[in-house]
Amino acid sequence: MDFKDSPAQAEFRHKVRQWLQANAPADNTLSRGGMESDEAMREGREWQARIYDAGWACLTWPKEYGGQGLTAIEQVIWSQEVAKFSTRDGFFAIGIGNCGPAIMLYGSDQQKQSLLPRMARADDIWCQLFSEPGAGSDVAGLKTRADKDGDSWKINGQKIWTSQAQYADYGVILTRTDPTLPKHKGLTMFFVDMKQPGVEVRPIKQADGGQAFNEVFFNDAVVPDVQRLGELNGGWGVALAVLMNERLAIGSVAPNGWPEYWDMIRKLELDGKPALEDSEVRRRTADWYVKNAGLKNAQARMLSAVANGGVPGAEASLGKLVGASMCQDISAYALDLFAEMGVCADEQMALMQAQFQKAYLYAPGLRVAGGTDEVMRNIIAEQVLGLPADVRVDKGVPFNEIKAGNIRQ
Amino acid sequence: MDFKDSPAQAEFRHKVRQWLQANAPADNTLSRGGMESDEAMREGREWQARIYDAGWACLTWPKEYGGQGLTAIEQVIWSQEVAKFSTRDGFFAIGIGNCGPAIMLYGSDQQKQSLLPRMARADDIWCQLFSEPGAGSDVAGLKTRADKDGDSWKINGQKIWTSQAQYADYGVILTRTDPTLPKHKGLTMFFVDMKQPGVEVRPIKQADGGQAFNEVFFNDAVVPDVQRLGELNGGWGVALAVLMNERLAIGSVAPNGWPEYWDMIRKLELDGKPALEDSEVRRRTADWYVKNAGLKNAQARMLSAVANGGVPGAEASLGKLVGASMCQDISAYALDLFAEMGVCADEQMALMQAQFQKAYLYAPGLRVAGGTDEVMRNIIAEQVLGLPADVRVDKGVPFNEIKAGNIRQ
Amino acid sequence: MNFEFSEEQKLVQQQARQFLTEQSPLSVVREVLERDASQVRIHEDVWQGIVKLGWPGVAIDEQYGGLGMGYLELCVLAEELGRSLAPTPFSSTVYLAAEALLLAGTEAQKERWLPAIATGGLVAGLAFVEATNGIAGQALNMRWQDGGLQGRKTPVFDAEMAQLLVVSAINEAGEPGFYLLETDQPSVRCESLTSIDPTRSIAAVEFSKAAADPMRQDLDFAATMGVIQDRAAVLFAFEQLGGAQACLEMATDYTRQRYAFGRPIASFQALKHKMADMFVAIELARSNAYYGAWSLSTGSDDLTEAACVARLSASDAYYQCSKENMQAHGGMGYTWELDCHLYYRRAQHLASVLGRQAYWKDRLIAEVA
Amino acid sequence: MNFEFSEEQKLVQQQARQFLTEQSPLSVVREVLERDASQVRIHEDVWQGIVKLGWPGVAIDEQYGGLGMGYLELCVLAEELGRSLAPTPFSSTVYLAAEALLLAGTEAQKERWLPAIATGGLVAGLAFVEATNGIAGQALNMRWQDGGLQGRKTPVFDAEMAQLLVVSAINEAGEPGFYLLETDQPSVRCESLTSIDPTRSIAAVEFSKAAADPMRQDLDFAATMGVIQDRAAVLFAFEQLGGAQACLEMATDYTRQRYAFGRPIASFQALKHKMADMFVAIELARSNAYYGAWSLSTGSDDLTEAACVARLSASDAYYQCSKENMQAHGGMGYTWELDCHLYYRRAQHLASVLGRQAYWKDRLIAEVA
Repeated sequence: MDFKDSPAQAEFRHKVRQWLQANAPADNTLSRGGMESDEAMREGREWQARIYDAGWACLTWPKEYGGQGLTAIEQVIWSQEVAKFSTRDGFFAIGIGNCGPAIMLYGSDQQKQSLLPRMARADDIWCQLFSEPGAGSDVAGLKTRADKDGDSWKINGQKIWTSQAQYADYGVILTRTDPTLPKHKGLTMFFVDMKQPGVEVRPIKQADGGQAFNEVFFNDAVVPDVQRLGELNGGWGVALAVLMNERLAIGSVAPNGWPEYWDMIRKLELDGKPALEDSEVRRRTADWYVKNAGLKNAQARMLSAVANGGVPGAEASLGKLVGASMCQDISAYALDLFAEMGVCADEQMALMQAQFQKAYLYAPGLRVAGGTDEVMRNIIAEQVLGLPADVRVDKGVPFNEIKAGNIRQ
Repeated sequence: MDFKDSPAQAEFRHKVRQWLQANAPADNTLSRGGMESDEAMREGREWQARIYDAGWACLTWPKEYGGQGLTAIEQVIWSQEVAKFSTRDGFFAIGIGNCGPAIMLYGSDQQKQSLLPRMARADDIWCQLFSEPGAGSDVAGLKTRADKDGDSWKINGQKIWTSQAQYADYGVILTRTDPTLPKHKGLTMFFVDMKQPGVEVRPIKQADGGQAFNEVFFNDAVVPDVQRLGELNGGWGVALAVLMNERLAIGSVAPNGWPEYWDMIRKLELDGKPALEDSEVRRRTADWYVKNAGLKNAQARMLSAVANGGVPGAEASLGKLVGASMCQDISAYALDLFAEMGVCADEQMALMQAQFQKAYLYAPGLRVAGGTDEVMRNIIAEQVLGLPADVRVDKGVPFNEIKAGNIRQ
Repeated sequence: MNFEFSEEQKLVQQQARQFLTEQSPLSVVREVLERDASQVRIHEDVWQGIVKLGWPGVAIDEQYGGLGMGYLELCVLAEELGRSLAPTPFSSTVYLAAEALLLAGTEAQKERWLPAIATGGLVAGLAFVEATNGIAGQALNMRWQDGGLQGRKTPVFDAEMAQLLVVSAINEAGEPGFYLLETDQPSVRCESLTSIDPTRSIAAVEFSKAAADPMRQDLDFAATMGVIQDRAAVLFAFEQLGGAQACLEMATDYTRQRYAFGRPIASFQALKHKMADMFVAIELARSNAYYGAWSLSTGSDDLTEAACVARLSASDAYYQCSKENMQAHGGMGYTWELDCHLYYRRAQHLASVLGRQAYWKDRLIAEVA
Repeated sequence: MNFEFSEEQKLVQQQARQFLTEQSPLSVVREVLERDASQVRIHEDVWQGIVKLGWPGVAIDEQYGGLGMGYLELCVLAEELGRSLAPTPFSSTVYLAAEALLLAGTEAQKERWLPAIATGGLVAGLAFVEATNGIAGQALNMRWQDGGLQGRKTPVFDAEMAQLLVVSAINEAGEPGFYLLETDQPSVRCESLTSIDPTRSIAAVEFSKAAADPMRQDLDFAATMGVIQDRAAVLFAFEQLGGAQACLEMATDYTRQRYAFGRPIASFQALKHKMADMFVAIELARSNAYYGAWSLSTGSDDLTEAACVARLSASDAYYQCSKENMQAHGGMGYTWELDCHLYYRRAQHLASVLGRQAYWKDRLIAEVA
């Protein structure tokens, strides 16, 4: 065991650090907006173009598609170093992290050359259109149709939980092209111009009041067949490639509420004494310290595996599964410690700028985004532990004979 | 709301109390043996005969079968009062509580008259033979066969988890009489003479070292057809009647470790100070206090419903579901508080005569006896909340085509 | 031997449910939720309807203008109010202020104010908490001197509408006591705060030599404060119970009707058992709340024990049920459009409204050990 | 950047697993379990095999007769010992006594005793605990006076076989210190006790003016005690990890092969998700244990933090996995005949062997806050 870089890794890290120090934006030059602000998006595009031009974007991609042909370890080093700066990288995670690799696997040469470098430079923003109101955990139960019309397809239906749809130039969309086939068999993947007629984006207001996601409605939106990714009715394989990357991306950044809590609990006083002098508070804090350490060290093991050329498997689900509930419980506990003031969500008045009140409200979203707790446990049970799948009553049944979504009784 | 007895109830309670004070054995006249000792069994039989002769046995049974024709409320009052004395009633819970009611529902008049009064007086001890090594949660997956042989049946197979089998005169036994029918359809209930040839009882050693249960082996044990309870291949209905009573009996006495813990924690010192001065210990204790109060008050609500003529439903599962895990966790916590001495199970040396070490070891049994935690949650979900059943792949399939029990792969 | 509400009480409950279903459906709650910062977080029509039905006076003696029915009736109303999430100042006025008046008011104060609460639609509240101190906090900074109150209380629930506040303060001798204050004076300044549950009203209230009446002087302050808290804890427990029960019903309804993988999602054990656990939590909380109701209604001397137990299990049950109801609704449960978050917000509101869990746990053990 | 064991270390682990699978299968563990009260709870053949392989000396410097391989190798051995439940005095001798000697022994004591541990099969242990005091307890009653030890230590692990004990005691000036004692003297009386895990040996040891050698006098007693505990905590965490992992494997194997309702019971979400949660607990514990191993092996100054974290998550994971493994086995899991209870017992043994969880939590926060 050794946490130190190899000489080559150390040199790479040194270069990254030097470049970032010279080029990364200072925190005070950035707008206050989060993922929902136009200004932040503009800053993000500028940043991405700058790193692309300097040769730091998409490090593991082949050079011909805008990358640097490096290995995962350089990507890890870049991620570790860039995390120390206030840059805006989140906007492109789905495009570069999920859509790009899928296009690389399933796109034609022409598609790859025309799409990927523009994606890498954030000239084009991409989004991902899989989930539907009636198809969440059961993604393959989707109903959005693509019907052949000469050399084109007409898309009709509704997608949901689409991040960045309001900014996106393109989206990869999973559609049903043959509803008489069993549900995983009749799906086809396309990429679609998000600015074209027949595509309407509406923001979704979340339970916490935020609007990070969208619904996207398709009404006779036309897609030429050359924008198909992979085989006709072979879309499920493409989707799995995208979803695997989604899980990995999500596994690596799972928020768990700990840094904020640890910062708070060392300052908090209860009845005039430091909170940590109370043995219940102290030991509960220790419980979370240990859990957070486990998550941090598990992450280090995963990165270490990547550094050694491995690919993390379904165990990457763990960070998000554990982190989401931890975030919920730790926020609720913090609010309880604040006594009556726990209800006060006023940024000026509430302790710690109301961040625990906010976390209490967004934590339920963490428990479903990118796969519910229940889906995550299924993935671990089946893909890591090799346990048998659930009984599948829809197996082999034509899709149009399966009950799906909300059915009033 | 009123916790007081009605005048009639108060009078009945008064009579019970008077009789018990005059007749119940003093603690020091009893042997030290538990449910596994012959001496305790003899004392139990004597006690049951005494209450039968005085007219206190099986209060809700019709007079003609040895009861008193009273209502559930008198039974509740009796149970509350008798619980204050050190009597030995546990031996007959399965016979009187489960087998008796089933015989009353499904037995012929002749069976009822010949069997029930002797059961009520503990002239005959009864046991219940349902579970098998390959059929636990899935009781109906049992394989013990009864094959017709003239006017009799020959029973072959193995039963398990049979309490009191070593003392029992009779047992009710669920057998498979037609393996070509779907699994719930081909079952028939009999009662069987436990002392006859072809019946062999072997004690099971439990994980905690105790021996409260038995395996019972049947090798060509002959049962005349007149000992059939209910219809041929109608045994599942009879079994449900028995199992319902089992659940109720179990729901009412679920141990949860609390009385022992509460007794202990008020005496325990940690580092020279009362343990309850430590806020973590105090608040964890409060958590269990609250849970125990919930169980106690839920039990009071159930008794109150019975007193008002109602029948408690599947929610009776709650006490045993909650109590079993609570018992396990509270024991583990107590052992932790004892620090290194937590491992010492020596009755002379360990704190509180090692009762928490013992509880730690028997608690896993509570979580499976009378239905696992998982079965209990299924029962609550389906029978109380009306949620749909699990997908049943064995539904309607001939029993002999269903995989069951342990299958090496 | 009876541990259930009577038929008459169940009838009161039924009528309450019907009224609230009609007059305060979730669309009304949502209307308050969506109000902008300048508007009061209370639904006036619902509140007036409740006043007309006489609910605020249900447990107030007839001599003070109430219906004199008793606490059990108030408990069943509380359960229905909790289930409906009705945005009214009922709890502050009835569970808190009216009880504080009954316990700490002089005869003259009771005669003047209780009838106004019972039937007059008077909104009242408690101003006990001083930000981080919490109800459990020891140090009071609010001063009573020269016939006026000086200091700041945060948060005060329903302060924006309250005409009357019961305020805790220390006098010049340093002794704590209760004071009765009418808010309609310029020396009382009420600043609305954003709540985690915007369907309820919270504020910071600043008193600048505000005129107020001392309440009874012969009381043990801490003991009286304890009784006020204990009674309120039982009543709030019923609100929490009603909310938790509504969450369980939402979850079972939704998961029965939502299909995935060709089956209703309620047929998956992960969700079935989650809902079974919600049921278990509610049953334990309900049983403890009933014990609290019995203790409250009979004036039993185990009220503190019963109140602690009722409050602790109800807070836990509501948190569990409201968060797992959202989870059972999947992504849709996390939308503003669905109602899951209304309960999740209210669960936190009710968990905080009487101070920290630790306070109640310590109080319980101090009482029973 | 590498957070895994090296190929060489994995080879050591593989060889250890093979040896233990062959020489200490669960039938051997069970043989010890079934011994009567008069017999020692240690399997002599397994222990001698381990000594022959040089495992006790794996982390002991070559100058003291060890293999000098290091702590990482000891960690992988510990994981395998935990997985196999091997009934030997390895942990007392190696994790505890050898480390105490290294830290607190005089040069002469180290030269005399460490080679005997490393290769000679010497069994040693710690006698630190005085019943309810716990390792965390402040008050020591054991006295060192007139060149002898006077007092009682309970429980002492592996005392029945131990030839050498490191004993904590206070001298006539009231200062605590460490003393080295050979048990082969009439003034040391060892009374075997029944353990919750009868495959491990515990005893009460009475010292009546027993001859003993003072260890280093120049040490900070509390700090040295802390380092002994921290090192042992990491090593025990690997034993716990091995045991927890074995439980998960038993559970997945059994539930895949056990059919009910026409399906393998592992296909029911209640069990699938239970096992997923076991996996999660183990992964967190494993990651923390690796951090502990790294810290231990590099002499990093965050050893206390790493040790607390490793111990706490390993104890939790083993409890969870051993009890849920029993549960996954249903009624059969509760029989003496199946091996589930062996792990469940050992989980409690290992959770208790270094004192209360609260001690480690307090130690962690004191270190990092």
